[in-house]
Amino acid sequence: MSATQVEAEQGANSTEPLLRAVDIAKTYGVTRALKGVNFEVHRGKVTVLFGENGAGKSTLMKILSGVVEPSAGHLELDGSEVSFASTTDALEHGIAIIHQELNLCANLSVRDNIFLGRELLTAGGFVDYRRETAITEQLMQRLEEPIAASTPVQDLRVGQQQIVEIARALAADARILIMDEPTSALSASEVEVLFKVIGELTSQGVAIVYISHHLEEALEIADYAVVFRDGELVATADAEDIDLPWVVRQMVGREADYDFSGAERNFGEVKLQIDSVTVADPATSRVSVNNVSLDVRAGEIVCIYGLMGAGRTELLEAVAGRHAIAGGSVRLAGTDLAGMSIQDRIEAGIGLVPEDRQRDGLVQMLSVAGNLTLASLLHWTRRGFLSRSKERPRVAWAIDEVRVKTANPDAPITSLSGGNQQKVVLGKLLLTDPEVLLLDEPTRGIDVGAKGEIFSLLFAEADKGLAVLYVTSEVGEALSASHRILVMSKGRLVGEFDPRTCTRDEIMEASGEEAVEPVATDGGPRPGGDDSDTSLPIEAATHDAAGRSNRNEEPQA
Amino acid sequence: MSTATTTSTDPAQRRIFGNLTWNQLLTEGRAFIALAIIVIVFAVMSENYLTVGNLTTITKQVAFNALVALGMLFVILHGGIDLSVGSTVGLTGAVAGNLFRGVDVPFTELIMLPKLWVVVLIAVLVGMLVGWVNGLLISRLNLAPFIVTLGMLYVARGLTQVLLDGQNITNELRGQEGLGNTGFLQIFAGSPLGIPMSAWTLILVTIIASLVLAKTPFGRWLYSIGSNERAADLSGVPVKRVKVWVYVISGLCAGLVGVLQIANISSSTADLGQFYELNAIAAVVIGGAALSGGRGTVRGTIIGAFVIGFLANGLVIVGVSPFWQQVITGAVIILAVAVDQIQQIIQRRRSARRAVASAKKESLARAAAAE
Amino acid sequence: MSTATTTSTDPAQRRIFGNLTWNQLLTEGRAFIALAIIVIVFAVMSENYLTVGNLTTITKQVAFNALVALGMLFVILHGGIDLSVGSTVGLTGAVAGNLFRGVDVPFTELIMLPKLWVVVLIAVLVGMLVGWVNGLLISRLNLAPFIVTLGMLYVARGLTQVLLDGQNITNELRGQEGLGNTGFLQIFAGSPLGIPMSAWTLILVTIIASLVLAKTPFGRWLYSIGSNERAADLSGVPVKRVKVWVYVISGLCAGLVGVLQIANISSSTADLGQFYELNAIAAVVIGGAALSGGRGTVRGTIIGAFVIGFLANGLVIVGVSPFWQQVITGAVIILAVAVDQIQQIIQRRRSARRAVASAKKESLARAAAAE
Amino acid sequence: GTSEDGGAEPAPAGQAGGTISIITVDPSNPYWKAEVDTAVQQAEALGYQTTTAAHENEPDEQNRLIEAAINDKVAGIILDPAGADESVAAVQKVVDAGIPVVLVNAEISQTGLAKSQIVSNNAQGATVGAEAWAEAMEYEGTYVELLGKPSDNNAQVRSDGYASVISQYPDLEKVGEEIANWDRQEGQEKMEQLLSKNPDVKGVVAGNDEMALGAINALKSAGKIDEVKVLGFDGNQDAVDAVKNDEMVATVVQPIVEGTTMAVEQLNNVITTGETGVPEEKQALDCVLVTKDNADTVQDFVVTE
Ligand SMILES: Nc1ncnc2c1ncn2[C@@H]1O[C@H](COP(=O)(O)OP(=O)(O)OP(=O)(O)O)[C@@H](O)[C@H]1O
Ligand SMILES: Nc1ncnc2c1ncn2[C@@H]1O[C@H](COP(=O)(O)OP(=O)(O)OP(=O)(O)O)[C@@H](O)[C@H]1O
Ligand SMILES: [Mg+2]
Ligand SMILES: [Mg+2]
Repeated sequence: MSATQVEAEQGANSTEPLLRAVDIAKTYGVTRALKGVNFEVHRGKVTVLFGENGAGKSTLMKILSGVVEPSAGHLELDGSEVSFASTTDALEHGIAIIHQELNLCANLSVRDNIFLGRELLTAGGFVDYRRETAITEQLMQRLEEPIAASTPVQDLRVGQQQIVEIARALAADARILIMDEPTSALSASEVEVLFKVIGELTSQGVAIVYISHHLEEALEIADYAVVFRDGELVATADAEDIDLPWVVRQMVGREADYDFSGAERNFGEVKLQIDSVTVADPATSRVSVNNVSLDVRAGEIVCIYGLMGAGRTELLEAVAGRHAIAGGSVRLAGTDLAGMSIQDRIEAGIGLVPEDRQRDGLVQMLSVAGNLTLASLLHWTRRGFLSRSKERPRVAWAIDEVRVKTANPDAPITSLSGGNQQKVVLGKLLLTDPEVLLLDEPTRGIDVGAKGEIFSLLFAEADKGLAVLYVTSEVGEALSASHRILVMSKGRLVGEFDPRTCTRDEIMEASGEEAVEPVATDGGPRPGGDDSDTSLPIEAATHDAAGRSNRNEEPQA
Repeated sequence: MSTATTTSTDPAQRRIFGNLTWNQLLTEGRAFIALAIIVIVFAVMSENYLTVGNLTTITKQVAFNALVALGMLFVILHGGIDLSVGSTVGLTGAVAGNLFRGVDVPFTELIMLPKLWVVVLIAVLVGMLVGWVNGLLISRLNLAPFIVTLGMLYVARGLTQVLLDGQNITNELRGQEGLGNTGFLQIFAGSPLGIPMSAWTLILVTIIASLVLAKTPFGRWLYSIGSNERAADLSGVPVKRVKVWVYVISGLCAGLVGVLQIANISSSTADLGQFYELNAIAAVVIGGAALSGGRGTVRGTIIGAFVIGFLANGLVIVGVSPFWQQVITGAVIILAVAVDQIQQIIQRRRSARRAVASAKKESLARAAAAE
Repeated sequence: MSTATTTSTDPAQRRIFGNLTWNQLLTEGRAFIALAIIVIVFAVMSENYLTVGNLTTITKQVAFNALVALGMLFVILHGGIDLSVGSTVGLTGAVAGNLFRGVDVPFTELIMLPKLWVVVLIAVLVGMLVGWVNGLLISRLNLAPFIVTLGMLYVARGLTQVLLDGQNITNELRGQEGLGNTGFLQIFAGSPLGIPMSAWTLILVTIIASLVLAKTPFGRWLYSIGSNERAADLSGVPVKRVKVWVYVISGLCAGLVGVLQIANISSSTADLGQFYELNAIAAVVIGGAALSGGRGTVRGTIIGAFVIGFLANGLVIVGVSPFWQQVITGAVIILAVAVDQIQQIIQRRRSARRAVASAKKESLARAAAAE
Repeated sequence: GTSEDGGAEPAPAGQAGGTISIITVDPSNPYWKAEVDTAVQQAEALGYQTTTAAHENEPDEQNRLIEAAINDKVAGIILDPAGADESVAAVQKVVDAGIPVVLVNAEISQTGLAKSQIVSNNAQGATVGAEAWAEAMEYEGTYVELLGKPSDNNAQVRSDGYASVISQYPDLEKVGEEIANWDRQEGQEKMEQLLSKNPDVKGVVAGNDEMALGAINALKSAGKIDEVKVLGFDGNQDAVDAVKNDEMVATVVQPIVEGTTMAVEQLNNVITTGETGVPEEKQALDCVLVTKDNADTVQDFVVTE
């Protein structure tokens, strides 16, 4: 700790970059994830990386932190060339990383996870639990999260797990701290704490590299902004000189804006009727959904906003048939769904796009086509056998409908970028001819362009009579892409809003969240107003055919 | 757009007898290589190896293992394992034997002697019943397949011994004229058209298994469960039902082998089928399946079974001592799966080297352009 | 804030002999319940069951299985499996036996007769070598543990037979005066302080294993690999090295049992150790470990081994017919793991019902307050 | 070094040569090891090449080996069959292929197929063994029995043989029986358990020597070896030594070396002359009782008078 500080003070004013990546290229099979990138990290500054899904941000970070080796190019630390054989190696050079995906051992305690792989030992060669526990507690205090050091990680909610990841990186006392989407599961107040900690770190001279798809949030703390596109670094700027539209323009290559809230419309009859549904977590006997009642009409897009842990996932999963409902009823176009399996419910016309794509959405060993048709196999089964001639046109239709960018329907699903994978999950459910579609955080970890496409698709389907109920944690998204906003807090429905008339503050207040205060860290401009950006600048892809983005016609690199 | 490519080939596991795809060659490559090496080595060492007679012999012997292995393939595809198949073979054999011996009808002095086909049917049903119990325990109570089927291994073997009570059943298998249960040995140990009955059964089961895996929703469901059970569940795949069926299929195959094997050795013995599970698992894995589920083919499994069969036969024909036979068999099992991995590692190195070279070339070009 | 909770207990796997935590009771509960039921049932049925003599007998027999099971625990904790331990027991026994018989020194007419401790050391080292080969194949070539150790099961058993060449080694184990290799049977089949040597070894190994798992980085690494190998790897855990060590430890335990067992039966035979792997796996799983890795304790494993031992002994003492003994053993293995699951399912139902009731009460109260 | 080039042509009738396939039960057991070694030695002395294989008493494995041998076009087969009824079909196959086969150690339930069946008389052996043991027991007391593998006919034959003698003495009371699968370690384990159940047991009859030796170990560590009379079967060297040391009352030597020698000779006769040279197909060799009196004359299954 003190060593880092001294060093920081000595070098605080030097403009010499701490770490340089020179001509870095990385190839995965035929995919060229990085095509010769030059990148710099400066002492005591926050460098923010922007870029669409698959632009190569995480790949570069993995190279900087020793997870993967570059195919070409080299790294320079303090002006001299280095290469990292492993993460441990990188850590010894003072580079720590928080990975985009959670990398925790669920069965181990918070403390064990934080010190995994770099144990503190007693003189006898045993693990020094006492010292580790003390440090863990300090870290948790610093991150303002009341988690006991001995709590098994599996008992924490996702947001808290992400905080453990952050604590682990902090515990490394690194000179360079890389954060790849550290806030995707954090609540606004937790983000605030993180930003405060980042401020402390930079003032001690620690260099931060920060990646987030929450563009506003990232701009808030940026000293330098770097934009990636298709494996190349396309723009670098001082954060003072730029604004949100600039970032979006650089990311997608042109201006974009977006708003779905306009048109007045008449909805059809009630499709989904949820009546005082209660869901209990079987393991802990906590009530995660408490007496929730709501209706969704044909053609209507209803959004549920709430904080992490509000119980939204449980509600959707219970409606989809994954959890038993402890009380209340769910009706689909008048039919009671009680006792129906997931399969029956999909058949009846209601399906769920899950929160965690990799874990619950995709079958990794099947092709794009195999994933698309998985939920609707029985629709084209003739005399017990699958009919290939019936399958092909349906796959083609789905690929076209949800605009999946794939070289080939038989390509492995894993070869697609995150946004396209999400579209496949969506296409899978559209192939079942649903009447009601449930979506849990459909835009999590997806870039701006793909977000716009997914919403324009939903609105287009809604025009044809689909009822949509989706969950989001972004107020902007709720306000700009829904017909009605419901707010959940602690398992209850606590408010209902019309997106055309309500304000951001009203919604956040209802959810029990404080509006994000500008965080005072050293340097960097802060966006002042919070009403100015109620609608995210998402790509102009509205539901008329003419508005279709031409990006889809571009061949895959 | 993408519609142009719709007609391209399906993924590896979707084809039965069509052309091999690259994907298949990769996963089944090790089995092919192993098979080729074994055949060549032994053919060079003994001129009696590649004769029609010996190939028929091998085929007949392989058929038993391959049948069990096909059932095991279904289990392994969903990510499970079935250690009880060997005991199930013994149990179904003992049930069939006992039925030939006659069943005491309760509350009367009568002994019931079921007709031949009834005997076979009941025996196979018992195999399916064992599988059904396995499947229920595994899917409903969420128990580990390894431990459930390990327990069943003991239970079924014990029941076999109880049924046989230390007495092998031999003469009764010939049946009795007038009771309609004769002809068992002639039919099930016979060779219609010169091909042993076990091989006919294998051909039939292979075709059905291929169709089921490639052409039915059940097959798709199975692969999807093996690859990502949670996602399959949320896509409306009836996961629990599929799991139960998988073990029933495995039990069915074991039942068929139980019947065929007692005809083959013309006796029902208490040890019948011991260690069959290990050979079957080895065949499936040598054939390119992943024990974690989601990957594996019928064709690969059959080749895997032939690898083991050709090896075992060759070792006897060449005259390797029984002790060393075991050593070599074990080594070949390991080698067969290692070949594949070593090959992949080499491949990966090579492509990495190629990538570096092309990246270098490119940056040189770029530097030149900048000048 | 969090300081208040500093004194809370460690997670289950971190304690050796301290108080039981709830967590432990849950995972080991089934083993305790099974053990209690077995002891009570048999104690009621036979007065010879709970005698000091019989308990000593059980302890001695359980010690062999428990030693193998402790090695297996390490393997299962990382998410692997070791089917070769039984054959390794046989092989190390045969190596020790051969060393007592004497080793031809190459290029001379001399026969070397190693000293007693050298014999034991070499035998155990051979066990570790087998494990090392398993570990290398599994960690370097990324092969499935099941298939590698299955191959090794055959290889090691074959080598055992080659070494013994159909001859049991019996008299040579007594050693010869003046050569410094006497006393083997006295030491390794003896009972210092009335406790059999195998039990002493078990106590020693239990203590070391507990320390390693609970107090060293190695133990933490092992649990982390079993739970999330990728995360462990990214955290700088030397995953491959840990994996190799895990199999070496398993081989070491098998080697110890090989030496102890040939002393116990005062002979080195070719079949020694057959099926030990199945009993060891059963003990580990009954003791609450997850076959998928990351969960399991030394204490649970020992209890699991005692469940099997008490059961086998009780069945003989009560006089259950040998055929039915197998059926019951299998059923108990399944039941022991099922109990746990059924218990959890009931618990879950009950707590869900309770949660709903409290939620209802709350909303009624709220409605009343609103009025 | 038992094997040579397996691809040799079958020798033309009337002269020694070619390969003899020796199919035995389990050469990792000393008894069958003696059988294999004798057969190999004798056959090679007569100018044959040999291959050896083991079926471990599993009829399906036996079928596999027999079929491989037929395809290998061997000159003749020495077979230790896996079960009397179960092996009929297998032997029939060999006969159909025109290859002479001689059975050794165990018989099959049909005559006219094999050229000779040279069997040790297990039933007779069990009777003489049981007689000697009952006498040592002074015809009274409790005893337990250790049984061989249930799938092996001999387990039942020997058990029945013991029973036929013991049942004549009403004061001999069986208080327990367990299966120990011919295995020494299992024999010891089961005996330890039986001792807990019946601490006062006075005798043990075991289906083979390995199990008996295991039982002796258990008795020794319980300090009861002097009070308990143990009977074995087979004539293992270890067992013979135990008889010398007064740990075992008696065992029964199966004349496996003698029988195998005869088998090879007769097979050679068939190959060279077409006749076995012996009138009877079934030739039963009586087992020899080994007690302390004659234990010194027994060495590796050969009794030298
Ligand atoms: N292990 C891998 N194997 C094959 N391709 C990979 C692998 N990792 C990344 N890629 C590919 O490399 C490209 C860059 O991926 P990367 O994860 O760096 O993108 P990213 O900018 O971090 O995107 P996101 O915002 O979605 O996290 C993508 O096309 C991706 O599919
Ligand atoms: N594994 C778990 N262990 C304990 N509690 C959990 C677990 N998962 C969720 N919970 C709790 O259940 C409640 C509902 O969680 P849920 O994930 O449904 O919330 P959500 O509103 O969907 O939030 P998210 O934005 O994370 O999806 C929360 O209070 C959460 O803390
Ligand atoms: Mg990324
Ligand atoms: Mg959620």
